[in-house]
Amino acid sequence: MKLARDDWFDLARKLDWTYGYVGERDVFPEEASGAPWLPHDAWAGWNEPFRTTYAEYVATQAQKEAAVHAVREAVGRPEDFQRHDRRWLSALKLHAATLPLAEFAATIGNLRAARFARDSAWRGTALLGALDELRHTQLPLVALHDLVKWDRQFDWTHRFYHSNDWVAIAARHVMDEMLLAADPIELAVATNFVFETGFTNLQFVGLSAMAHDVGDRMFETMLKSIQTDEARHAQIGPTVVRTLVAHDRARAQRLVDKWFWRHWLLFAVVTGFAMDYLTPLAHRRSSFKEFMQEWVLDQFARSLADVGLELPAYWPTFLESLDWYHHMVYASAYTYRATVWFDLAVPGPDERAWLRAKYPASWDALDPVWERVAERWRESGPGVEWYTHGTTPVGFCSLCQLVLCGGTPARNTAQVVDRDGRRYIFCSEPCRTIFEAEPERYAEHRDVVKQILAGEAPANLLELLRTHFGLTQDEWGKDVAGGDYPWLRR
Amino acid sequence: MTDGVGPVLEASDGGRAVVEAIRADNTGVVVLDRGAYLRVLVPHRCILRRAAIERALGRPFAFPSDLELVMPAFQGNVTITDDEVVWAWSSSG
Amino acid sequence: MKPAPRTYWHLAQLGRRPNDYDVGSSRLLFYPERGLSTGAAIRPWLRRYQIESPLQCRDWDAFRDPRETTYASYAQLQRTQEAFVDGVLDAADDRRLDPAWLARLGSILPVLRFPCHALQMVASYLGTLAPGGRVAIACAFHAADELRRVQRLAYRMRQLQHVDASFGVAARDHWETAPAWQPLRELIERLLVAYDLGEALIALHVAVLPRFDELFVVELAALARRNGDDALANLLHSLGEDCRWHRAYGGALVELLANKRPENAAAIAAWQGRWEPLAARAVAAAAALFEAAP
Amino acid sequence: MLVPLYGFVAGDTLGILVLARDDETIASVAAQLQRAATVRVRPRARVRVLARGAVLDPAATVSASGLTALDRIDVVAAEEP
Repeated sequence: MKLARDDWFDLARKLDWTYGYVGERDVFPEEASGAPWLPHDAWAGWNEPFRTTYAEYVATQAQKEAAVHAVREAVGRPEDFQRHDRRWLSALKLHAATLPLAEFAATIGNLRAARFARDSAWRGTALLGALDELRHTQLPLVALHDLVKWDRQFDWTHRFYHSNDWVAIAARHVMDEMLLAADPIELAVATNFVFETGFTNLQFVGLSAMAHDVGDRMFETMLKSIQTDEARHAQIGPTVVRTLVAHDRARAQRLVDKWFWRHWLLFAVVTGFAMDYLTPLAHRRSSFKEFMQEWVLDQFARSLADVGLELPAYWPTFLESLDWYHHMVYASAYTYRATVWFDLAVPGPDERAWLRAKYPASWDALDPVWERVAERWRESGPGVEWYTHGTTPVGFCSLCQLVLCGGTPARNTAQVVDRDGRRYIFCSEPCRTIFEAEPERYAEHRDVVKQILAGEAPANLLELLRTHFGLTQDEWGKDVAGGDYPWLRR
Repeated sequence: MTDGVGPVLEASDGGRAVVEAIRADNTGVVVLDRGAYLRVLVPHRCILRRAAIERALGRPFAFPSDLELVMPAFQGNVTITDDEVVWAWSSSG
Repeated sequence: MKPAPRTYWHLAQLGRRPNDYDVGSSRLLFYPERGLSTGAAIRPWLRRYQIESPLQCRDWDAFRDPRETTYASYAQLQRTQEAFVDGVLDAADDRRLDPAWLARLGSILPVLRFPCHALQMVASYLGTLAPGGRVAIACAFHAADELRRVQRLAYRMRQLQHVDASFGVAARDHWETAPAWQPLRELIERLLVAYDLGEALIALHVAVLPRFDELFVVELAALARRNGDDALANLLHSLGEDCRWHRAYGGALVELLANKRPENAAAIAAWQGRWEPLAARAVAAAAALFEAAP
Repeated sequence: MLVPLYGFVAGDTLGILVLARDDETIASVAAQLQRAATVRVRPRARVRVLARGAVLDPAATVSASGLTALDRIDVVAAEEP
């Protein structure tokens, strides 16, 4: 007799028992299971709304894999990628490097939850999450592998997290804390609640919509398929947050505040660059800010209210930074492009007009930087990369490890702080607040500047990116057009 | 729509059939066409019945697996049984 | 300029064209060699149970899953297995089963969900603690196989409840109090808190699984067959395929580690000496449940 | 002795690191910073240097101005407040 899922599934979901030979705290120690430590009774009502059996899981996932495989067979050869605009390929390289090994760190984090989460149903859901994240590791690694021989920058798809590139240092700083070191409670807040219901939608659904418009079917299919997994296992989030709010509301709020800000900075770089600068203008449907409005402001803010939490105290700062932050970082990165593994582009007059229309509050203050960059290219002529490239090392935030791009060109919000005989610099007030809430987590980390001052990394920029960041000349980022833009010739 | 809930669907035949089924059983349905995806928003509560989507598609449709294949995201808290999917907020916002 | 590479940086030394398993499973972890960028409550845990485990290996990625399981191949393989099991279970006519068999099976099958869930937890633990990505991947699939086992036991349990409403309703109580289960429960609870990487690995793969699976998969299947319960026998046969792979990858891993350092072999022997008698005693006690069976 | 300073040039998009000599004048440090930012910000003829909210004397040396390692200094247009 065939059974409906609702008829039998509870018999497989609820399998905690009362331990007789060891203590509950021995099986679920706080350092591995998370704070606050509560007896199982507090978690016994844990309920995953998006229920999937193992049989359904493997059937659905095999179908998804087959669908992606079919698209890969049709349009996944190197020559199919070569047809794309070089800017779009840069967006692909940025995504490809930052995601796959981070997804594997998520496998590790979810496996910890599959062992130490406090209810059996939660552990089972986390386990399927761990498998999902493995899929998101292997899919891009395999799909992009053959591109390495055509374009060495694609080697960073795997190498990025093994490198000392400054972006990798910043990315590891987030991913280590969020995934490799997190207990199941913090993992559920940071990834399932904040990351997967807000920001990954932005990257995976928003960017897949752009891939659709660009005509990159391979990337579109891969991103969308990955996000269908996230939509399922993200449902761990709200149910954990509700229990956390009921027992330790302040901790719930602090975790949400921390992770929202940390993710915002990361996605401003990864998604912000792709949407507002690396997607060819003709294929842009919405700006990064508009996607943020749809996916993060509307959707996430409502989810927060639903679990009984407040918007973070820094919300006005965040709203303001929507007009500035990723633009500040992009202009900075453009003029330090040899320190990264993908190419960058100067926005031309049409793009700047589009950016002005999309960002009326900030663009007039940002535009002079691009005027200056264009002026330098005109002076040197095409091909002279170093004439529009910085030569001095830059500062990095002691929390987010990203460049000091907070605030506006007129008023950078970086602040130097002395504590316990050491000096730190923060790009923004939220980064400082997060650091000061848990200094024991962050105080030991040495950013690139500290490594340079300690003599562990060279102060000479060219030497730094060669020997420390591990970039070779044929890999490091260049201007996508070598400075040879039609609008520059006049 | 400040209190809107509902799925985000890929713009495929499957996704469009889900939209049709939601339109059949809900009022005030708004569908935003974003090219690669369709965002469905219904005020407060959105229901999707298996029977309705099977009518729209003309073939069996299993929850949640067949839905998962065409749904990269959604807004609201979801509850899934063998026969229906409901998106809703647990509090008024 | 150097000649164009043909593969990712870390696979250049492979000496052959990498397959999907090579590409998708190699050097996926970056933290064991660098340490974590931030402090966290888990740091001392990792130090004690992973970094300072008596079991050491310089290159955990030297491990190779004999089945070369990738996500794609796993989903495809298990989809086929699950479709087979669906066919077997959905076709079962359980009203024909002997009530005496149902009464006996009711004290075994529903209870098994608890230790199998614990095995899922232990495999997950080894996955999160393993210092090599390939080992972590094998453990993740292993844990998922145990989830499969739990769910199929639950499914079968519910099917039999439709014939006999009392089937297994006291399973948790049995697990916590029935004398025949207590040595196994003690073993499983102690296994859950065996946190040292090497100890957990050896206890699970060398001491517990071979004995546990022999009794609750192979022997239970034979017993089911003798009692006309072909559905259960065929289900267990399919679950036995998973167990055979667990033995294969676990064996390959233990062999690799034993051969890497003489100290490893000694540590492995010590853990074997501790866990094998416990496991043997636990499984022998549970086997009494079988002897009374028709 | 070298004194590393975080420098911010008005109109620029990021903070940069300059290695100033302790006997170097503030005017010279400002020039160094403007050169470092020149790909993004056109150098100004007349600037003021601020640290901890105060205007520094361009003729004073780094050490006489009380600057220590990893202080923040800002280079702004002279006519700005």
